[in-house]
Amino acid sequence: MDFGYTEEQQMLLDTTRRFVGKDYGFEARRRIRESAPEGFSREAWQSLADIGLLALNVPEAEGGLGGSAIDTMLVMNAIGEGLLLEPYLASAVLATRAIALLGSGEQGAELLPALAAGEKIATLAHDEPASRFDWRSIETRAWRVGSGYVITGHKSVVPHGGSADLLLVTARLAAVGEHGPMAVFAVPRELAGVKTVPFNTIDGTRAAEVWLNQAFLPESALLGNGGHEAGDAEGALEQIIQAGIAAVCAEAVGALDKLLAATVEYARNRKQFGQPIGKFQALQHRMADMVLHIEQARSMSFLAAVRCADADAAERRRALSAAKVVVGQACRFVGQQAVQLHGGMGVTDELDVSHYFKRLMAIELQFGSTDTHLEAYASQLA
Amino acid sequence: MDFGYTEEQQMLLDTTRRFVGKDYGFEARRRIRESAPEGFSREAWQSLADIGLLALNVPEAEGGLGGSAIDTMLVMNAIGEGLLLEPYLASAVLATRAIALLGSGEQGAELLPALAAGEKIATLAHDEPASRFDWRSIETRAWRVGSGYVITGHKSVVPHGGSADLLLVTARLAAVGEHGPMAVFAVPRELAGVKTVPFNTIDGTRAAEVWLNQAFLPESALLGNGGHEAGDAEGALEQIIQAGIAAVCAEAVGALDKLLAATVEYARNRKQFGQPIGKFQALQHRMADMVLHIEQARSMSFLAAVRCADADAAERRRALSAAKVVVGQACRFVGQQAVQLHGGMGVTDELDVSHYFKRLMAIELQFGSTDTHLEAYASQLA
Amino acid sequence: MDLNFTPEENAFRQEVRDFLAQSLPADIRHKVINGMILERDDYVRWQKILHAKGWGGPSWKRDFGGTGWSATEQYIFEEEAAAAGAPRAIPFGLKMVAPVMMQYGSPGQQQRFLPSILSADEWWCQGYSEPGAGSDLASLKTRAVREGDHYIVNGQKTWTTQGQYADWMFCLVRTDPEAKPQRGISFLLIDMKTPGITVRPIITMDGAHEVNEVWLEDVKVPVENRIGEENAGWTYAKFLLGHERTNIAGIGIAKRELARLKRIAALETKHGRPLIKDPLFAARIAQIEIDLTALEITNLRVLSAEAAHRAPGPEASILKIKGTELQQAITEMLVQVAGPYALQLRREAMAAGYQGDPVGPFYSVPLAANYLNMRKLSIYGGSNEIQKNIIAQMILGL
Amino acid sequence: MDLNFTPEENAFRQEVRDFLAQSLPADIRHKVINGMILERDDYVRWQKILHAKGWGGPSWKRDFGGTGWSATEQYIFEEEAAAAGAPRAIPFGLKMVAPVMMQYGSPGQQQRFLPSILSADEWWCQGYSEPGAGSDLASLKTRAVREGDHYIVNGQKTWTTQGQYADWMFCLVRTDPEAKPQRGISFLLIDMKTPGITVRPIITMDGAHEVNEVWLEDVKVPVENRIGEENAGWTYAKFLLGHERTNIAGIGIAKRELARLKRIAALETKHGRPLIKDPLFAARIAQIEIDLTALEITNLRVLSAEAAHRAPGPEASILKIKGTELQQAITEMLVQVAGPYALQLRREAMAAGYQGDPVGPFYSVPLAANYLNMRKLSIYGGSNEIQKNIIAQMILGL
Repeated sequence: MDFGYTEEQQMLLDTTRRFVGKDYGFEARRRIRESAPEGFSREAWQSLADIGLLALNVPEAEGGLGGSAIDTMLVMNAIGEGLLLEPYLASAVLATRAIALLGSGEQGAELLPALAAGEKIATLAHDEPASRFDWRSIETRAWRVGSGYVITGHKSVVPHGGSADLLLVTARLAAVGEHGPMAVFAVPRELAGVKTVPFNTIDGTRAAEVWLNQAFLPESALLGNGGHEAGDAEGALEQIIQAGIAAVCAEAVGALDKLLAATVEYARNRKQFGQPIGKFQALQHRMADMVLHIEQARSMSFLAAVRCADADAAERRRALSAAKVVVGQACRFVGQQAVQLHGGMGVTDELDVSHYFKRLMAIELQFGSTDTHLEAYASQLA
Repeated sequence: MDFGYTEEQQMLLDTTRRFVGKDYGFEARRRIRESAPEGFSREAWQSLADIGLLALNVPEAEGGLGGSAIDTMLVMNAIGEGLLLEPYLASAVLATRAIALLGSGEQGAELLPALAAGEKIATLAHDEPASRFDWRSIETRAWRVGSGYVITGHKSVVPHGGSADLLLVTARLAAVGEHGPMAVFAVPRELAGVKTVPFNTIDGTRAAEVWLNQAFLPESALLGNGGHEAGDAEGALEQIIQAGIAAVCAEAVGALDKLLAATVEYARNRKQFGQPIGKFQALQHRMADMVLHIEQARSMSFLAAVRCADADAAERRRALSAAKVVVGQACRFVGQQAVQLHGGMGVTDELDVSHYFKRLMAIELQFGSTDTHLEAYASQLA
Repeated sequence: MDLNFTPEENAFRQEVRDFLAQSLPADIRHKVINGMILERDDYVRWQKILHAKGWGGPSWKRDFGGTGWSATEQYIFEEEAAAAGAPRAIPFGLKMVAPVMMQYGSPGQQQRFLPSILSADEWWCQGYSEPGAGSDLASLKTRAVREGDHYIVNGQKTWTTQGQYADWMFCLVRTDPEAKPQRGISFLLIDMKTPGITVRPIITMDGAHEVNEVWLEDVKVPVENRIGEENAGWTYAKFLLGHERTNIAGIGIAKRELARLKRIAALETKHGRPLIKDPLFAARIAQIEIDLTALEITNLRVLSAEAAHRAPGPEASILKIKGTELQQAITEMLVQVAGPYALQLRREAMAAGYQGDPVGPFYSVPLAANYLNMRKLSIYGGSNEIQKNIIAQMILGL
Repeated sequence: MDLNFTPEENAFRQEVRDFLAQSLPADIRHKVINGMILERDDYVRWQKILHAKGWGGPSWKRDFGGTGWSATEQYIFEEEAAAAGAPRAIPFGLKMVAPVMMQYGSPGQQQRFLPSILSADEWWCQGYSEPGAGSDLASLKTRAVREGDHYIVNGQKTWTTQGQYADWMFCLVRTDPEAKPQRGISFLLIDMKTPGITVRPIITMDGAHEVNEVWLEDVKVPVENRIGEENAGWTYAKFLLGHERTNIAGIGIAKRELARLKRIAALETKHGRPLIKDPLFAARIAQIEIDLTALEITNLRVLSAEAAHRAPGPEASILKIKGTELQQAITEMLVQVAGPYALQLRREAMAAGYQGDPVGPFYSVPLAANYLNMRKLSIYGGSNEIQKNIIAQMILGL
């Protein structure tokens, strides 16, 4: 039992926090959000590469840091504190892990160094209009044609899908309507037959709808080069999504901490009826409730990071769903109360409060809503 | 749209309140609860008969008052205020309505005047161990033998089952395991083959387990004398249970009002940290929340009383389930907070607070729990 | 006790419904029903249609050109209008300053201002809140100094909803800085074209420009544009706030939005089954619908008491709290119902006539923005915390 | 970061588990697991068994006859003991007054009192609360006046849990009525057999006699039975309260009770299906189990910080609030799970050896009583409202 970090981990956290503190203040973020055409800063992205953070999830064999889920947790904590707009989760966590986990040695060697260096951005294109919060339910289909595959489908709300050089598209290897094994293809965004429609999301970033219309892919685009058994990619994909859950839980904790701090600070300074509103007991208790939610969320973020590498799939599912529920409920409660306690100021674009609120709202919906995970957990009760 | 009462209704409410105020103070109630062998006062029961309240649900044709559900609501309001222990709901509402609705003219003429006069007490023996909160699911069976019926089954938690002269036992007219039409029999408690085991319930009253072991009943024991079509009694029974829901909703409102008043009074007088605890804003807001719950419950008690006579069965079900949900949630919240705000005193037997709390808890469970009705309502969403 | 409307009231409801079916422009209805952006012109156009019908002032007495409707008739009208997809009446003129003018204004003020409120020829905004005076309104600092037959007003107002459209502002100003906070306040009517007024947008988190800051720098206001007595403005201000809270339960709107939620929940599927048939989701919707049923009756009880000539009392606080909680709960569920598409925030696609590429089903477009926008409900019009103070103090006497 | 226990800790857990399996009397276990009534003798018997094993003082240092266990080992022990159905240690001697004696008591006091606490030969009760001093403990009024080598104590204490069994009471008294409330308090050890002490039962709403009033009338207490300095009692009192709150999360007990809930939910059926498979009911249980998982980790985090030699801080308030909320939530669900049979309140059937007619399944008998009894959790040990004050002030600095 040990809740401490290693010296290297503490350094990782400090490094990330330093970057956020120095280069990513709220005004810098606003400039990026309002002026960068992609909704994030390529310069900041390069800085993240330069300080090594994009290599965190790249295996050591590929020249990366081979970091653990705890390491990712720490970086995501700091990213949550700074509300980074860059595709760290999409590219440096999800896509990087997907390639590392599923890709062949050649694919890894080709793709991972470029991701680690910030030269390329990748994103997982997985959700679909009909899948709702059920990640297993996808209708995109790929089938063999000659020396490659033809792929057709519609991927929805793909994070940074308009900026990514590489879309990791999930599909079932079967005719439409049939239930084949799940596979992941590395699809260049510029490929013929691929159409992306980028749009703004609530958290200030951009996502895209992606249509694949009989796009042709060479054999080498299939991660693992077809070496996987049927259904193999499904298990790996579940683990990648679970790593994503652990990452957003950690990001949420960073944002929650900042949001509480901002609220307490505001309550200390804002005076009404002749005293700081932080002296009103009803508001004090509300903030105490925020503390309760956040500490429970922090605990579950730890559990998520530790368990997302667990070999026992059932235990992993339980832990990650439980974490998503507790963190999701904290996002809702703390977010809403922070806005409420800020009064009118809380709903403005001007203060950081609403931006934390919106990122927390997005996290609630990512990788399955709170109720989705509550039900998943409930169905496994014994 | 009119939320007022007629002059007669106001008199009915005043009369009942006067009785409660004069003869049923908290100390008088304690004496009854602790010393009366049946858990209620026969003397008080006779008083209720004398002031005409037991005749309220008896049709005018049988010499009764032929009161409406609104009239019953007002009486139950006052009964809730005074936490009456007597079997008013069991005998004067449920059993009386059952006989009036289902019984033949002869049965009505024989039984109702005795109930109205307080000479006999009756109770509905319906729930069973396996039925849980599903009132349609009963396993008691009756079948014809010669000039009468043999009945076998186990009725659970029958209110005042140990005191009632007459048990109105529901059964299916079919062999065990088969699903026959539902029927109601008037069964004398002292009949051979009937065993009752009385016990205390949380609200200070007594209920009983009732076992019927091949008890023989004459034909005249079947309410309606067999004149009903198959399934007839089921529809009537639903209406009787719905009248019961409306009645306990009204009783709850009476108890809730008193509980809030007691809490506010306590908060005004109890001093801690140099001031009345009612000056602490967190507690003020808690009491404001109690007000919100109670006013919503009052509204739904009105709706329940008005709709429980509605001809449209679907509308009736929706309204009564909705009422039970809102009232049940008020019972839980207001009850728990009243105890909490009273601190240690709230959990003692000495104050009336805990007795209101326990009656409200019982109401939550009567005629189906809050979740049962929430689900019933949800399944009819359209 | 009778929870049914009278035959006369039902006939009135039918008349309202028929009128709405005939007269509410389809494009406006479309925007309202689907949570899209309404423009200034939408509000004005609809008010003019109502005015032409003689229904411009549903809560006004006939003497002033109103309908003279009873509280119940007003309720029926609001419910039907909401259900049909009519825009909510912009309250600042019709429901806020007008009652104050009718009660406390001079005949000259009434003749000058009331007709153009009814006809929507002049748009009003509020000048109550200040950066330092939110819940604690009486601490306002905007100063008005009398100079001859004018006041010179200096200060800053905020949260001025749709102030960018306004022709006039009713404004609380401090005319006696020495008096106790509630004493030295006056109630002025200010022409927004007066030199020295600057309106600056406040962008809210849904990206909307709905509220504004209003800066007043040496703004000259004729003394004749003061309501009632100098330094007696707090009385008028409180009267206004009391009226503002009627109909704040928003039952009609909540019902319309709940219908939207159920409509979408019947279209979305989960494991091949309509979401509305999912036990947990259905239970959550049921809880909202049940609470709304209760609130509707509570609202009618308050109306009924008002009809018995009692002024709106602290019961209005109950309606405010529960009404806003329910409207917020519905927008929360609306976000849940659409799955990942609820993540989009595309104001351009919320405007009428958007022709761009679709992102998700049409109904998913405004859900997040609606949710974000509705966070204000529990803050404005007296925050829900203030309402609980009122209940504790005025109803419970604590 | 490592959420797993070390191999040594796992071996320790196994040792505890084996010992419990061998040594916990079946009759006691039966009562605990099923929520039945425990008698004084049950607690004493179990403490004597633990004492014989050398485990009488899990939180005590070896110097005083304790186990010298680390905070984690204590946690493991408590969790296993709860899971096995061991009675909760009666805290008044072991966990409350003993730490005070160890820290502030004289060697003579330590030698006189500590051994008989370990061996359960003397039973302690608390003399903190008074009718007028609940949350506001420092307003206590019980007076102690020095007369030679004695104090003469007059006053009234209340909420004295199991005071009817007690041989000794630790008692806060006012020795200087002139001083500020927190200054003039002393901490006395009082022999319950001293003339002038009357113990009167308080019956709680579940029908139990668990708490008492204690009346003190000219009770002579030797000065040597004062802990530490005169008028410095508030320091010792606060030290005691700080220790009282460790392990208050009650994770082990909550896990055991949750297991009971799930056991019953698997036996009860609804529409022919085990209740635990019902979507809405399962979601409600899942929410509790998930919150409990989170609290367990939060608890371990606090333990871990304590192991790093930090005293229990305001984090204990988090554990108190969430722990009691969860235990209460479980008893609420236990009432829901058994259907109408949860209405029974039959204390006679909750005692071991009850032979009367059955009313419902055996497990349904104590459910309501357990729920009623657990209402105290959010009130005692510093009400949850007080804990929130502490969080606001000590953690957030408000």
